[in-house]
Parts: sequence; structure tokens; C-alpha cells
Amino acid sequence: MDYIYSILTLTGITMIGVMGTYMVTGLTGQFSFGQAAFMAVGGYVSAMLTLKFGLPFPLVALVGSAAAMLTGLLVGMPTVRLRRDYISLVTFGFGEAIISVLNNSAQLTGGAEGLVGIPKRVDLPLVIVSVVCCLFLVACYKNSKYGRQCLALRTDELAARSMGIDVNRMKLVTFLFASAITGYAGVLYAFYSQYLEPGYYNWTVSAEWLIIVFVGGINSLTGAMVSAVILTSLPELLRFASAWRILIYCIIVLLIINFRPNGIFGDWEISRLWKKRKPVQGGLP
Amino acid sequence: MTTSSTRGLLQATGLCLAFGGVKAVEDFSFDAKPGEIVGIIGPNGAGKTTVFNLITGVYAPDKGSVVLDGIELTGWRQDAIARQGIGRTFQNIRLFKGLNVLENVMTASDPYAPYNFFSAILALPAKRAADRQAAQKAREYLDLVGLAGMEDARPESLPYGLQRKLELARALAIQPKVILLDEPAAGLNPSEVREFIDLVRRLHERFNFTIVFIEHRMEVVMNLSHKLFVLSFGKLLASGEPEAVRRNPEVIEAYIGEEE
Amino acid sequence: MLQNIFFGLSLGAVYSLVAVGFALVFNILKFSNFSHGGVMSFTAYAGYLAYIWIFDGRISGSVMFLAVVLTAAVAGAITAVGIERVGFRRLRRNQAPVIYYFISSITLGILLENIITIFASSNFYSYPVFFSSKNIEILGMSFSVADFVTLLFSAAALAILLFVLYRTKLGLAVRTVSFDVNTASLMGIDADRVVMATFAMSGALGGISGVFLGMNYSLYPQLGQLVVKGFIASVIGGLGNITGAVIGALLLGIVEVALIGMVGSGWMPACVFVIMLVFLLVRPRGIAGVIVQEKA
Amino acid sequence: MSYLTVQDLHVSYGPVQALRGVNLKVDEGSIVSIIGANGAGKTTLLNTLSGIVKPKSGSILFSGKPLPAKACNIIRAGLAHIPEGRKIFPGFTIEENLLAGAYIVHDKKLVEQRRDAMYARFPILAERLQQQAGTLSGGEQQMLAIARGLMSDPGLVLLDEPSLGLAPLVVKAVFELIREIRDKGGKTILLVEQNAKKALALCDYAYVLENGAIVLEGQGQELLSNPAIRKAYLGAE
Amino acid sequence: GNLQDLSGPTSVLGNAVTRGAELAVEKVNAGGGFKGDKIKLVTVDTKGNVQEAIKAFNRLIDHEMAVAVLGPPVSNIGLAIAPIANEKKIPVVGSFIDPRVTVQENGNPQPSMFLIQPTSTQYAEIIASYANEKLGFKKFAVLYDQSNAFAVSMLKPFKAYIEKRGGSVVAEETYTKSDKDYRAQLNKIKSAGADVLYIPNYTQDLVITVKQAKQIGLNLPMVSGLDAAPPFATLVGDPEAAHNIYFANNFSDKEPQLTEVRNAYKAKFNEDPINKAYLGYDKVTVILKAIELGGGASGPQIIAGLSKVKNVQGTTGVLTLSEKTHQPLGLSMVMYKIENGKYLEIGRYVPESHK
Ligand SMILES: Nc1ncnc2c1ncn2[C@@H]1O[C@H](COP(=O)(O)OP(=O)(O)OP(=O)(O)O)[C@@H](O)[C@H]1O
Ligand SMILES: Nc1ncnc2c1ncn2[C@@H]1O[C@H](COP(=O)(O)OP(=O)(O)OP(=O)(O)O)[C@@H](O)[C@H]1O
Ligand SMILES: [Mg+2]
Ligand SMILES: [Mg+2]
Repeated sequence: MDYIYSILTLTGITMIGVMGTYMVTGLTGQFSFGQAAFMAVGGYVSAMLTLKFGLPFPLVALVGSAAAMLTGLLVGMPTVRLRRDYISLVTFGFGEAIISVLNNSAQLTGGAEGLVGIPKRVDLPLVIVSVVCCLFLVACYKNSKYGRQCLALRTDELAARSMGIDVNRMKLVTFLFASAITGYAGVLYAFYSQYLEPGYYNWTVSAEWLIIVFVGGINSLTGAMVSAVILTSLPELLRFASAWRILIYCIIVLLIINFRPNGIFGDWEISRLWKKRKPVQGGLP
Repeated sequence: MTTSSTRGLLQATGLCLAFGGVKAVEDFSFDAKPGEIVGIIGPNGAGKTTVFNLITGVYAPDKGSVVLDGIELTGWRQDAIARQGIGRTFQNIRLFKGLNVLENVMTASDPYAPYNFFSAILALPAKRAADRQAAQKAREYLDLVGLAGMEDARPESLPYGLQRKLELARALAIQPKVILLDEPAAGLNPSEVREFIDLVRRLHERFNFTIVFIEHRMEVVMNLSHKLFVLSFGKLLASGEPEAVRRNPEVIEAYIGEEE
Repeated sequence: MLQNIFFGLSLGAVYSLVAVGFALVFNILKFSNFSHGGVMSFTAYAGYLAYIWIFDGRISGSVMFLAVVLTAAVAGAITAVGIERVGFRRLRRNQAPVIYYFISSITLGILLENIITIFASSNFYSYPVFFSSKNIEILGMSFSVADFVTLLFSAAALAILLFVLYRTKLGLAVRTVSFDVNTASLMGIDADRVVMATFAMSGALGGISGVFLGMNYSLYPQLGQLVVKGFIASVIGGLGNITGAVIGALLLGIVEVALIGMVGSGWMPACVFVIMLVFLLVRPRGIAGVIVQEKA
Repeated sequence: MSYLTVQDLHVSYGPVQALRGVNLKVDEGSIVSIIGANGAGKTTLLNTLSGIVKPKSGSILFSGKPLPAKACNIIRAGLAHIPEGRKIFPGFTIEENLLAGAYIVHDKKLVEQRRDAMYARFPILAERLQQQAGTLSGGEQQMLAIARGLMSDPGLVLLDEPSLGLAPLVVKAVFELIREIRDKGGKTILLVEQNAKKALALCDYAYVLENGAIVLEGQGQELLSNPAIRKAYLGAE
Repeated sequence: GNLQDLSGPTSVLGNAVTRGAELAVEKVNAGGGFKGDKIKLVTVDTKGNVQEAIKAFNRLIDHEMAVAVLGPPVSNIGLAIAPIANEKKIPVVGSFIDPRVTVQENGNPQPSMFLIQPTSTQYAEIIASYANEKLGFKKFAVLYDQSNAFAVSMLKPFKAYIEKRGGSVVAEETYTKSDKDYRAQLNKIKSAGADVLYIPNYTQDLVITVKQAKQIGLNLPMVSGLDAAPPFATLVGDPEAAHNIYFANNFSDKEPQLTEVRNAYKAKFNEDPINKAYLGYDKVTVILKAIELGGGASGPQIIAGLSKVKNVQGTTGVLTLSEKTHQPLGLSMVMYKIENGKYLEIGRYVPESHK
């Protein structure tokens, strides 16, 4: 049972992380190649506050996400003005920079050897509640004026500007929100695994999240979430294949990308199911 | 500051812009009074689209100024200018592909939607009410241009003519004081052109805004405009009453050509 | 100081070999081809296999080196063409947005890396010593032969590529395809073949880089992750501009070495990040990039 | 034997049926025009002829032989397609665009000759040689697209709304050019135009496409005087 | 159970441990099993990634019903799974040398974590002591991978020991995983006036280090960890570069207890084993011994047994696990010197302070 629980818990945490990637990449079409770094910020800040000052979990969770958001502000302010590939480069560099800072501040963070002794505060129910809450927030965001403006500027910034949309501000707001959510995922991870190490947050994790978002369908939050579940549990299901499992995993991903060019879900959202019935309700996803 | 109807609602004075060596617009001035329909014509590459880009802030002019309703807009950011009340359509259609038809129009009111971040992510009643209202408004605009019933379609799946109309609806929805149309009738066949002229007339009657349009189809130009400006090589070649301009020999030589 | 610049240059030379192969695909299909890393490690091993199975004992020294490089280049070309087939051809048919190519390429990179891990990771391997390991002393600085060869190869690769791209018909075709595949085929250009040729060229470069990486840094499955340096260089260089990529790579090498000298390697990535950011804010199109201005 | 024969052509985009059984013939050395409302499938038809869109069923014979499968081979067989919406290569200069158009021509002299002829025909292009094509004005781009398409000296030219966005004077010039390449060069032309009046006046034969099917065909002049056509496509009251 | 990184950056090590362990298990099973019962080795992959390791470890316990787990040679994963192992009372026998894996901050042992190799402290002290006391070096330079927990954990105790002994670290240079050119660092070291260079890094990095040191004409003697063990010198391929290097290994190639395993390994995998393979073999041996001592094959029993392991002859030495630290006691290391690409064995060495 614990095995299943641990998979579910970590999947849930990944889902929250992926929400951040979804917002930045799916909504505004920017390419976040260092999203995992925000997870690191959230995790480390909250864990260190607990270890050094013994602050309670809800408070550090809040501060952790806020810290991630603040870093998001630092990175986001300059980057929103750049073009897509430059953004991926900058976010990538940011991810590497965070890792190097963590490695370098060994007195504070434990450096490469990692940070131990974090109390366990997170369990499956909390993660489930968190996933539901974050999903609600993100879905509402997508479905609000913010989401619409983001999608508009994703296809055509110039036209979006001509509609009066403040493109840079919109990108920044989304980036910040995404950073905070990802930071929260980091908090959950820290207090679940009780151990943090900088090496975990490198660009391959961010790349994996991107893969998840695309496999699910760049236009669909539902898709991103479903594919987060599938792709994080797939390697577990494939354990019987031992060394070959990552190979099989890659092949499955490739097949999906090749044969479902819009991802598994295209732009379908689960909310369509009930929207059809109550057409005016417009509120929720 | 003057807002009197004689001074013009939209006023561009001495606009200049050069791209490297190419002087795209050179000392071009024009004005449009409230409720006036102004046409801009001229040979290809004369700088007409560039004038629109200067007015809407896509480019900043090297020299000259743009004033809307007494407010100097020169050097403003594109989105700020749009919020001041200048809407536009594009020569090459630019719709938002990730959104459906209704949402495309809704983006026009989103920058002003009266709710904040927190009501958005929590879907508070204020947000829902505001969105409902915005959708309602957007439907009205779609109705107006004849796109009713297509709210859920993807813009890229619409035929070209309807895409043009959607772009128009989207520009209308920002409730502009001035609307700029860049070759709105391109790609329409003659009977569609007729419908289009009627549509513009109707819209103009209803909103009574100022329209500035660029067009090569003479039937549109002659039918719609109250006043014409002719650009050639970035400079003003002629201006005035449509009929007079049409008969201007310089204009005929540079642009229209002899009638068959 | 001079010595450090030279270290930077020779490191940059290695990066630039990587970056050129990377930028080539970027140039034509407009996406960051992370599978290039996989190709590099793959061919590094292929070169090694050729060495132990075929060449060992028959030839040695620089002849051996050339033989290994050649094998690796061919292997790289074949691998890259294969990658194009399984990873990108269908996407191109479907006219998928470039972002999908990017995702596909990351996945392919992981795939290749894991194939190597499965077959080769129970032990360490390394190339034989190709060149005399004597150092050459000039002006009180010491250089190794390998450094020179690396510099030579990246200069040659750049020159050949520039010639092909800007002076040949194939080059015209490549650049044409890079705008729009359909319109290119309306010019009578066989887009599939052009893309294949591009991948073959990029793969061959990947093969050459693979051998250099293996020679300098010994063989391990993650060798290809150095592709990120190519990524940085070619983006900084100006989105697929080949010359820019090379300049970017050399600069990256020099900056890294200089920063190690000044702030130590620990802070280096953080400083590189800040420098990159400032650079891009000042010059948002990279070193040699041209922005096709958006025109409404 | 006609130069181009299309029989029972069906094309669809996913669930959308764009062409449903189109039949048409183009004789060598003639100008044939296709008119039809927005979304009738005109562009789709041309795209299918040049191999960009794959037909679901139907046959296309080009000078007696079935069309090759790949677009590039179709072009090599002597067909040129000047696509809707210009599709010039935005990052290339004008000169490079023209060279790309002459990709299948191997004689350098010939290429230069034709290029100079194009500059003579569209002087404004000659003034802007080194400008990135993406920054040209809409009309300039259209001229460039036409010039580029003619660089390969094709036997059959497909033109998709060539007059779109051109000033009246230039529209005239373009129609003249079309007549001229037929008369002097002996080329065959398949023309899609919204400017139906001009197109019908120019062409030898015309087809009316509606909802993916040919609903009417006939001599240009004949259609021009057809009241139904006048009402639907010529904007007559 | 066997928790190893079969993929990911440390896969070479994980694979070697796995193969060693397989040999041990096969041998036991071929001999009729352990006390008549066949033992089964279930290997799961961690991708060298902590999150994966947590899942994999849970799977071993929960799904595969493992009673004892061979840990990976990576301390980070050891640290991450320690809380779970403690809670589940499933012993993990590993070669994670970070002492924090086996001993909690308050000084008590991590109940379920056991180490069969010197800790980084012991290890680094052995090397430091040898370099300082035997070889007489006083001024040390270090170059290490700052992003690598192993290298970092080998550094701190080394420095502490040297400084306590009146030596000094005159240059401390770092690099990170993605760096491949250390010449700038080595150049700084060259001018720092050190007697010797300490390089506690992974094999791939050592190869680069010695090659580049030679290139820039840095010919200091070097001391390193067991990553300089074969095939390191062959990998360097340049006898002049692989020269004047001292390092400590867990065992000597000449020691008789290795022969059998080495031959079996060669026969099965057609390659020379690297030292992690012997450690894998020993982990199985130790666990089996513990089952005997603890009186049963359940987690708690094995844990009890492990604390009693005494004088078990493994391939890498004679193992006695301390009850207080769950670390091996008094393990000596075999010192080697590489000269002109050749390994010279110097013999086992135990520092005074460890006796
Ligand atoms: N971004 C730019 N960079 C360089 N030149 C430009 C740019 N934008 C426009 N031009 C040049 O400026 C001139 C005016 O272009 P503009 O698009 O305004 O013409 P236009 O009057 O709209 O023509 P058309 O009727 O053909 O659309 C053209 O010669 C064009 O090549
Ligand atoms: N790529 C596509 N995907 C889906 N549907 C398409 C696509 N291209 C065209 N269609 C549809 O096929 C039909 C025919 O389109 P086509 O572009 O051929 O019309 P057209 O006659 O050229 O119109 P226009 O005069 O506007 O250029 C239209 O209903 C259009 O919506
Ligand atoms: Mg224009
Ligand atoms: Mg069309």
C-alpha cells in the first residue's frame, strides 16, 4: 500500500509542478526550461525556515511559495520582453544558476550533500487536497480574462496589443502565478521526502514537465493533468522491463507525439462535459 | 486642447518614418473629424499600412505627432493607444487561433474587465457576472457582423470572408472612437464587396465612430469615403472629395490608371 | 591571462563543434534539437567500437584518429537521418508547430542516452591516445596537439558549412526550406531530401564532436549532455545563425574560464546567467541574429 | 488531348469536405479561370494540383501523364503555383527569393536573364533588391510572388488571386502580364480570381466552383453575360 | 532487494554493484541456497534520482516484499530513503559513505541503515593521514566536484584532519558536473605552491584532471579516492599523465579472497570487475550473515543481526559493524601508487588515530 501511496503522492506533487509549466508554456507560449528551479526555491526556503527557526508548516508553505514567486519576479521582469527561444535559454540558465547557488551555500543548504532532517509534514491526503485546490485555481485562471488574454498573446502578440492587452504584464502575472504554484510543489516535496539535494532540480526535470504538457495537449489543462498521471506512473508500471523501461517510456511518448499531433487531448477540456448542459454557467473550467 | 468637431478627432501631423534607407512615410498629415469616413489610397508600398502602424504605435514615428481627441499619443505603447479608443484590423488577418470565435471578441473587453486576480482564480461571483456580461456583449457584436451562431467555431476553420468579419467584430468590441481598417475588402468577390459596404454603413450609423480605411477596390473607396487621402512614395499626393480625387490626373497616373 | 584566454578558446572550440551541429538544425527547422546530444554520445561509442573491432592493431596515431573520426561522422550522419525519420518526418507531414519537434528531440535524446546506458554502462571506456601527448610551448604557454586539432576542426567545419549554405544550391534549398516547407516544394525543392541532408550534415558534425568529447573527456553515456553548451551558444549566437553560434561558443568558453578564474567555478553558472541576461537585454537578437521585423 | 485533366477529384481536411468530385480540363495555351465564393474550394483545388494537398480520390493527368506524387516533382514537370497569400520567404532578400524560384533551373546565365526581365517588369522590386522580403508592403510582396513563380519558366501556371491587395494600376499590369505570358510564351494558365469581371473577360474558358463542386462552366464571355453569374459574382443588381 | 541506479549518471557504479550481488546470490543458490532456501535478488532502478529512489524503495518493501535491501553507492539516495527504512524496519546495507546516512545528527545510529565500507570520514582521514604522515606532505591543494555529494563529503573530513595535523590547504578549487575543462583551476593550483593535489572525484573526472594537469605542466603528486582504481590508468591511456598518484582502495587485487569472484565475474560478463562489484558481492554476504545472527529473515531480525556482524570475511576486507554507528570498524584500506600508468601496491594502511 505504501508503495502505491508513495507513487500517488509524488505524482500529485508532479501534477502541481506541471501546472506551472502548463501555465507558462500552455497559456502564454513561453518556454520554461527551468521551472524545476522554482520548486527548488520553494522547497529550500520552507525547509530551511523550519530547520533554523522551527516555524510551523502552513506558514513556511506560504513563505516558500512567496519566495518562489519573488524569484519569479526577478527572472520574469527581464525575460517577458524576450522572444521564445531566448526565454528558454534564460530560464534554463536560471535553473542552473539556482543549483549552483545551492551547491555553493553549503553552510546554509548543505550543498551537494543535501539537506537532511526535514520533518515529515506531508502525506497523501494533503497532497490530494492540494492538487484539487491548485487545479481549481489554475482552471479558474485559464477561464478568466487572464487566461483569455494569455491565449490571445500566445498566438499573436501584435494583434493582442492592438486589442489593448498589456502583453508584458500579462506574461509576468502568469509567470509569477506559475512560479508560486511550482514553489508550492517544492514545499510539498521537501516535507514529504524529508531530504533535499540541489542536483534533483536540473533541467531534465523541467524538460520532463514540458514533455508531459505536450503529450497531454498543449491547449488542454485536463490533458496536462492526465498525462502527468500517466507519464509519472508509466515508469513504475514498466518496472518489469528493468533497464529497458525508460526506452519503452520514450517510445510511447514518441508515438503519442507522432500520432496524436495535438497531444492526447487536443484542446478538449473536461469542463465541456458539464458546460454543454448548462451553457450559461461560464464560471468554472 | 481642442476637441471641437472642426479640429478633427484623430489628427496626424508631419509623420515621418524611414526604414534604413527607405523613407516609408514622409511628412504625412491628415485628420479625421468625429463620425467621418476617411479613405487612404495609394500605390503599393506607398506607406499606407505604415501610417496605420504609426497611429497605433506599432512603430514610433521619427518625426510628427498623433493626437486623438486632444490627447497626444505619440510614443505611447501600442496597448495603451488601443485602450484610448483606436481599434484596427490587419491587412493579413490576425486572429487568435487558440481561442474560439466568441473568446476572440471577448478579449476586447478583457483589459477592462472589472475584477482582479483573486476573484479570477477563485471564480468569485463578481468575476462570473462580469464574464457573463462580457460574453453577452461579444455575442451582440458577432450578431451585428453576421456571425451569430458561430461562437464555438475555431477562427482558422472559418472561410476567409468570415474571418475578415470576425476581425471587424473584434475591433468593434473595444468600443473605439476611431477604427482603422486595412484593406478590409481584399479577397471578397464583387457581391461580397457590396454586402461589406452595406455592413460598414450600418455600423457607422449605429456607432457613429470615425472610420479610416485603406483600400484598393475603387467601388469601396468611392462608395464609403467622405474624404480621401492619396499617398505615393510616402508623401501626400492629393486629398479631398472622392470624386475630385478620382479625376485628379496625378492620381490617375500614379494609381488608378486610365479607365477602360 | 593570455594562457587563460587560450584555455577558453580551446574549450570554446569544443563547444563550437557541438554548437555548429546544433545550430544547423536550428537554422532549418527552427527548433532546439536536443537529440544532437544523443547523437554525440552514440557516435562517440560507435567510434570506439570501430577502434577496438576494426582499427586496433592495424593503424595508429593520427591515421587512426582520422579513421575513427570518419567512422564516427558516418555513424552520426546515419543516426541523425534515422532520428529525422522516426522523430520528425511525421511531424513535418502534419505541419506540427515547431515546439513539438523540440519535445520529440528531447525524448529522442533521452532514448539514445538510455540505449547506450543499457549496452555500455557496466564499465568505463576511453579512446587510445591519438596524438603525441607532448606539449608545445609558445610564449610561455603550453598547448596540446589535441587543442590545435580541435580548433582546426571547428574552423574547418564552420568554413565548409558556410560555403555549403551560402554558395551552393543545396544551401539555398536548405535556407528556403527553413522558412516554409510547402512553399519550398513549390520551388521544386524536395524538402524531405533537404531536411535529410541537413540532418546528415548535423549528424556528421555530431559524430566529429563525439570523438573529440570522447578523446578529451573519456566515454560515458551522459557525454552528450554537453549539448546544452551548444544550445546556449547557438541561442546567444542568434537563433541558428551558424557564424553566431561559433562566436557564441568561443565566447562562452572564454567567459567560463575567465569566471572560474575570477569568482571560482561554484558561482560560475550564476554569473553566466546574469551575463547572459544582461547581454540579451542589451541585444535581444543575439550576436548575429537578424530579426525579421513584425509587420502588421 | 487537353494539357491538364482533372477527373472526379475529392479532397477533405479531416471531416471537412473541401472538394467533392471536381472535373475540369485545361487546353494547352489557354487561360482558364475559376471563380467562386469564399470557401468554395478554389485554393484547395490549386493546392491539390501542385501536390501540397493530397487528394482523397480522383485522377489528375498533366500532359497525358499522371502527376508525380511529390510537390517538388510536379514543379519539375513544368508546373508553377503562385500561392494564395504570397508566401514569399520573409527572411530572404528579393534577389534570393527570385533565385529560390529558379531553383530547378541549372543554367546560371538563364537565371540572371530571367531575373533581370522580372526587374524590368516590376521596377519597384528592383529598387528594393536587398530589402528583406518580409518587410515589403503587401502589394510588393504580391509582385514578388508572381515574379518568383515565373522564374522557372513553367508550362502551366497556377495563379491564386494574383491581384489581391494590388493597386488598380498594378492589377491591370498583372492581367496584361498574364495575357502576355500566354500569347508570347505560349504558356497555359489556370487562374483563380475574386475580380471575376476581369478574370472572365480575360479567359478563354471558365468554371464556377461552389461548395467544392463545379456548378457551371463555359466560355468567359458567355459566363460574363449569364445573369445568375452577374448577380452572384459580379455584384450586379 | 537491490536498489541501484541502472540508468542515470552513476549507472556504471550501480550496474557493477548489481552484477557483484548477482554473482553472490547465484553462488549461494547454486550451493543449495541459504539454509536450504533459495534467495532472490530483485533489482529496481533509481535512475540516480532521489524521487525515483523513494518510489523504487517503497516498491521493494511493499510490492516485492524485500526483507533487506542493498543500497546504492550514492549517499543522497541513502539519505532520502533512511526515514522510510527506519519506519518500515527494513535494513539497507549500502556503500553510501556520507556518515549522516548511518548516524543521525543527535549521534544515534539510523536504526535501519548500515554501511560496509569506510565512511567518508574514515576514508578521507586514511588518505589524509597517509599523505601527511607517510608521505610527509604539508601543503595541500584540492580540486573537487562541488555538485557531487561524494566529492564534497570526502573533502570536509580531509581538510579537518590536515588542519588538525598542522598541514594547510593552500588552494581549494571546484568545478561542477557540467564542466569539462579544469585547466583554469589547475593553473591556479599550479601557482599556489602546494606539495600535493587531493582529488576525491569520480573516475571520469579524474581522467580529465590528470590529462589536463599534464597539459598545463602541473606535475604535483596527487592523492585520490578509490575512483583511481583500475581501469582508471587504462582510461587515461597516457602513462606520463597517470603518474605519481596515490589512492586508497578497499582491497588489493592480489588478495586471495577476490580471485574467485573476479574469475566468476569475468566468465559471466566478459569484463574485469570494478571495485563496486566486490562491494555488491559483500553486501549479500553481510546480509546473509546477519540473517544467521539475527535468527530469521525478517526486517527487524536482520537489523538485529547486522549490528552483531563481526569479523566477516568479505572480498573487500574483514567486516565488523559497529552497533553505535552501523559503520564498519577499523577497516583498513589498501594504499596504491600509480607510476607511469602502472599500479603499485603499497599495502594496507590504518592511521594511528583509527587504531
Ligand atoms: N519593417 C520594415 N522594414 C523595412 N521596410 C519596410 C518595413 N515596413 C514597411 N517597409 C517599406 O515601407 C514601404 C511602405 O510599406 P507599407 O506596408 O506601408 O505600404 P502600403 O502602402 O501599405 O502598400 P500595400 O498597398 O501594398 O499594402 C514599403 O516600401 C515597404 O517595403
Ligand atoms: N487547412 C484546412 N483545414 C481545414 N479546413 C480547411 C483548410 N483549408 C481550407 N479549409 C476549408 O476548406 C474549404 C475550402 O477552402 P479554400 O481555401 O479552398 O476556399 P477558397 O475557394 O480558396 O476561398 P477564398 O476565396 O476565401 O480563398 C473552406 O470551407 C475552408 O474552411
Ligand atoms: Mg498595406
Ligand atoms: Mg483561396
